[in-house]
Amino acid sequence: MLLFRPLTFNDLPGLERLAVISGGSMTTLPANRDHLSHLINNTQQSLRKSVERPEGESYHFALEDTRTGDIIGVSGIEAAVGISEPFYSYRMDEVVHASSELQIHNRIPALHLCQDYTGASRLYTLFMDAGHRQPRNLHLLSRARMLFMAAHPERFAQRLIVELQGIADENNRSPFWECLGRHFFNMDFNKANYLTGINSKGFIADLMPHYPVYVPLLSQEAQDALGQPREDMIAVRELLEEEGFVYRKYVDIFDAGPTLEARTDNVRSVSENRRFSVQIGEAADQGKLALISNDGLQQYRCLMAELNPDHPVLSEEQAKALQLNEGDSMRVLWLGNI
Amino acid sequence: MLLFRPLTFNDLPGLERLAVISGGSMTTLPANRDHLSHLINNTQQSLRKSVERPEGESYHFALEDTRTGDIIGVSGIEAAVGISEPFYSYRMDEVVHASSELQIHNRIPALHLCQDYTGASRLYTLFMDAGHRQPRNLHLLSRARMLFMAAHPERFAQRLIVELQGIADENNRSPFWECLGRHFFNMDFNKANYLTGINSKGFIADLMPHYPVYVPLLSQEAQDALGQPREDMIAVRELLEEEGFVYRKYVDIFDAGPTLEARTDNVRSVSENRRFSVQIGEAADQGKLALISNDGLQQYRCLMAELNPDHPVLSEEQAKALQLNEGDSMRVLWLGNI
Amino acid sequence: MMVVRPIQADDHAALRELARKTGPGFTSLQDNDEQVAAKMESALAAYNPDSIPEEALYLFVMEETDTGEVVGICGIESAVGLSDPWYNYRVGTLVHASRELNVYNQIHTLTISNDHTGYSELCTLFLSPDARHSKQGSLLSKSRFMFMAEFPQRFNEYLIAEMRGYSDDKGVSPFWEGLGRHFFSLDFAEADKLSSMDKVFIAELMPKNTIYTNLLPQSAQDAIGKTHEATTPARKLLESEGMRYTGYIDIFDGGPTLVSRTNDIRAIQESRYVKAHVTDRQPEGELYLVSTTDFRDFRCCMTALDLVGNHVVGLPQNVADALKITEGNTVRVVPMSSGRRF
Amino acid sequence: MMVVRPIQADDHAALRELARKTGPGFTSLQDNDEQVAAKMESALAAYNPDSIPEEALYLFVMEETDTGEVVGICGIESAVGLSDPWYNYRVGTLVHASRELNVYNQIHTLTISNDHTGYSELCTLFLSPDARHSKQGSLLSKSRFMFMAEFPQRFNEYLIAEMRGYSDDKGVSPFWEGLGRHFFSLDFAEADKLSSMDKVFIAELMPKNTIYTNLLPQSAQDAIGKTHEATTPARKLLESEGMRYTGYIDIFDGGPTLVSRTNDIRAIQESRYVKAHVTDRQPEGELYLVSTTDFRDFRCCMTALDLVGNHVVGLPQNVADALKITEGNTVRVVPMSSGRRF
Repeated sequence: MLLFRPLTFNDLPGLERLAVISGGSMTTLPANRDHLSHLINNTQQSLRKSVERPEGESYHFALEDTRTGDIIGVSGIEAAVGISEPFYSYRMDEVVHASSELQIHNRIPALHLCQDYTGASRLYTLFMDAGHRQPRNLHLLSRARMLFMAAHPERFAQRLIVELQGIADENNRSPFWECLGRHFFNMDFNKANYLTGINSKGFIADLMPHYPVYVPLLSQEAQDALGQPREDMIAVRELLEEEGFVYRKYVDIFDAGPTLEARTDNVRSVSENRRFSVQIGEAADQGKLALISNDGLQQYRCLMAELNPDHPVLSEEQAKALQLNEGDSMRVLWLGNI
Repeated sequence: MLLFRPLTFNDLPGLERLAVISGGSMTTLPANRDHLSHLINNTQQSLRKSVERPEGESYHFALEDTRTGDIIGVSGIEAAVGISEPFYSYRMDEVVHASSELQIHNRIPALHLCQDYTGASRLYTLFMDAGHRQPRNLHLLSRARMLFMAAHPERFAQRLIVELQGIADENNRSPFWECLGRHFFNMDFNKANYLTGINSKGFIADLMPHYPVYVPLLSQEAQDALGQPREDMIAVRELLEEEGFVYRKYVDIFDAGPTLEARTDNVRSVSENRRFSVQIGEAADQGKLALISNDGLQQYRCLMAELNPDHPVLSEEQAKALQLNEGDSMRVLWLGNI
Repeated sequence: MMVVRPIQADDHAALRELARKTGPGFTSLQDNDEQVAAKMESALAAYNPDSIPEEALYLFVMEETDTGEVVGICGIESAVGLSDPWYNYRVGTLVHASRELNVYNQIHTLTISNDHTGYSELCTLFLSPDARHSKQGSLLSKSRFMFMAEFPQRFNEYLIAEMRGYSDDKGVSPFWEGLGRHFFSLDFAEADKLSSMDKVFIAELMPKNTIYTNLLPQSAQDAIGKTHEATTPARKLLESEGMRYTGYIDIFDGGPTLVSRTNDIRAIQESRYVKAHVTDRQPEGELYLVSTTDFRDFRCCMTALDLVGNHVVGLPQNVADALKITEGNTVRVVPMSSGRRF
Repeated sequence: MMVVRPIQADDHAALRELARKTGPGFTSLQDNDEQVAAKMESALAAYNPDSIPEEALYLFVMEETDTGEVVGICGIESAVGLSDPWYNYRVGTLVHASRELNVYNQIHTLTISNDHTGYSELCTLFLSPDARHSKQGSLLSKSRFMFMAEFPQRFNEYLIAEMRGYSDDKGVSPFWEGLGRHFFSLDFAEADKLSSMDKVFIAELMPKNTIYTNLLPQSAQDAIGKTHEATTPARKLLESEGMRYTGYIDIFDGGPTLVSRTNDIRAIQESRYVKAHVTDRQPEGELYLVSTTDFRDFRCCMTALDLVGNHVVGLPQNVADALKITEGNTVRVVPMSSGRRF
């Protein structure tokens, strides 16, 4: 069984393995033991903290194969970006250049370094071992977070964002970075990404272009990458679009990957899940696929199973994994065909 | 009876009278005969034009007292702003200035000249003779436009905005203008407003500050005016907020009055009106207040009356005013207590 | 004897003839009746002794006094940018550095500026090809400094001169190709033609936000502040008088603008009044500029001198004749070129 | 005899004593053991004849050779802004004009710039109050130009000097009050103290976007480029050598930065080599700067000279002694002040 639960310090070796195989493709998952242990520590402290409104908390979860004890995936939520350190995006605006005399009216897109998403919650650090990358596992790893948010709305902001990794070639070379960021950082993309992960982000303001960058001055390759997710992110993007996320022309400052946003309350998994009283017994023969979770914090657990939509019944094993007893309340999100 | 209908050339004298008593407070209603006649002409041409998606059309309507034939109010809709000439706003963004060494993290608001609303539809030119300024008349004059939009969705954009006039003293002196615009225009507010009404707006880009303006450098009076509507606009603002309009920190470049925006489909009057088959007969004794309109273009008519919510019946006079016959379709928007 | 003097109404035919020789690159004096007539008219208006126009074009011609032939022209705009804005890009430096990451990056930027608004401008210098010898080009160009020294109230505290920017063998400007082209719906030839008449529209369409030059193609970066080959001698001449490239370039072709405080121009600073002593002797040695103190009848020649003490110079008769002066008249003199003081 | 020479390790006590006299306004040499020691150390490192450090602080002292007393100090930074960015506001002009409305508006702007990155800087000039006579301040300041003329490869093509900005009787800077204060959570006194140690944090907090000066209070606008009263003589001295305010000001107090191409500095441009002829005569007349060609033993004095032809000057024995030269040695000379060439 695959079980979704908060990271604990026991997960450090497993997490490090994932960080290494992710190959530095994710800013928030650098292969740096100090940083990873910090990430676990933040999760545990955030779960223990009593929160009235989101501030500096962050939550990271493991997807554990309960048969082997292996961690096969990780995903996280940041309660509010831009609070302890600035959170930058490029906003793509159009600038109009017009000459009435010449009857010319040009609309020139330009990238503006901004902090418009300051205060929003963020889904991040989604990574799964290649051997387990099946749609169902992806849904579990990504959407179990949304059930956690539904259970603890006071811990998250009204605006929710996700940054999708941008286009890069097989060597993790981003055409957008090569054209723009490299000029300002004097280093390659992987190094910049790694440093961003382990350092405070103050230096971004020191290094990145502060004036708007005119899109037509970028290479064609870089222009083509604007707002485009990396090929292996397309499934994630579709999942998020189904959830109600939209792209509003904000892109990542390093690789120009799109930032998707949604109103937290309107995210499908947040608004459409229902609560049931737990019944333990014979599992359904022909059930409907669902995510099931408890409403815990450190004890938060979520798994995917088929349930009878009319009378959802958990098996003993499922109930135990979810740490639920007969009569407790459980949260169920019915899924379509995956 | 007060009847809402498109302007025709016969309305020119009446319109001129309104423009004069508005005293130049409205950019789009200058006391300039050529301009007003142009405004009527645009309305008539727009109504005659077959439209697939909004472009340069604009629609202006009169509120006529059918007993006297007087025009007591005017209001309009622009199909899409920023198409034939640029449409400017100030967007209020925050800029973060931080020094990690000093542990200082300042968020400085700044005004950015932008054209972010380009392509949106706009409600504008709302003006009513002071003697008739009662809440019911205001609702009719303002919301009859939204029924028109509901009847002709292909003529309007998905985004709808309204600019509310900003704070000004009894001499129409805007503290925001005195602090900012005056330095760049070298003229007083009324003159600038008048010129903006009758000229193409290309000159705004030539004259207005192009770099962001830091709010703390403005006078306290000007800062206080940011996003605040003029006192007599508060009723209008409440009406619009009930309709679902929100303020997203865009303000007018001259007087810093707030721009409100909504998704056109979500505007209450657009989404909640219903269609009925016309029945003519005895009017309701104890009806419910409603706006009633036909779905015409040049023949568009709208009025306010009490109708029986279960079996809405029009009087002969009402049906005639609306140019509706028994069995035609009419559009009804039920109103609350006004 | 070559003499430089203000243009007059009866120079019209000569100016028209000169304009025929300039060729397409010389936008300020084209083979075009209308332009010549307009130049003539505004120049004649400038020479009004009773008032000081805010914007005046002072035009001078170089005349061979023996034949009366006009062989060159030069001009000074008293103030630019007072009707239509005067645009430049200013080349700036930004340092992006992070101690934390041990990164240090110098980045050059281009920013639209009207910083030279109101400055005086050297303009419209053209010398007939057959007269380009014996330092006559220097006389023509530097005579303007003598006029400015004489009538400082007619000019701004600062003086500029625009140098034509680099373009390749095919006449294409890499600066334009790398930057301006992206913001226009016009090709270079068309834009070039339009820009010769009116540069305001270029500024309307050019990007108003600061540009990072490192995002431009290398060829465009290399053209920033680079002078067209044909203009290099003119640049050297002005630099020898103290004008300097201070980071302002043409928004169209990236050519440099040279700037100086007017009073810091060597010829203006060093020139002084002396009494003319007309002699039969033909002096030898260092060449000097000698000019009269008249306004409408301003005249400037180039000659060797006899320095007689601090306040008198000996001039040969032919020079005195060309300047229309007589024994004892006051003239302004300065050495043609800079040199050691001690 | 007053001589200016490089600082040496055994000047430490003298420097410490000098620092005691500077007072609180003089941020680059405070009455502070640590700062003095740090200055001393970096200055001694600079005088390395075998290598040219990218960033070096050349410090000089003025010594009364009769008594051995050190009465003044001056310095040159070989290059600023290579470790921490060097910030200025640049004053620019924008014209906002509309023909349609017949409006024409010149607006001044302030833009953050690092344009002087890498430039050499004149710094740390202090003369003991009792030595402020007989043009000894000029000797101290201008001796640096002789050193720069002698070792041009150690300095940048451009040279700057920052002038203290205007502040009122109470020591409050109206420029700061009108602009900077809005962006800080600190009061002026605290910010002033911090800024004397490190200006980087000011730049971090100051607005990065261009500022329209017409939105600032009039008192702040008036302070742009205005020199503190106490600094006005220093500004005049540098201007007489060709340094100019070109629109760069301090981001903190609005004081002007003077700039010049290093080679355009009068004393650098006009100075030249001559052979020294040591005589018993005490020459009279115009004062000259005379310096040796040594690096570590560089010495510079001020004296009248006998010009013997173009290549020899007569020097009195006491000057030769102060410079530690003998008959026939090569020295660099230049008149103390600019003057007429002809």
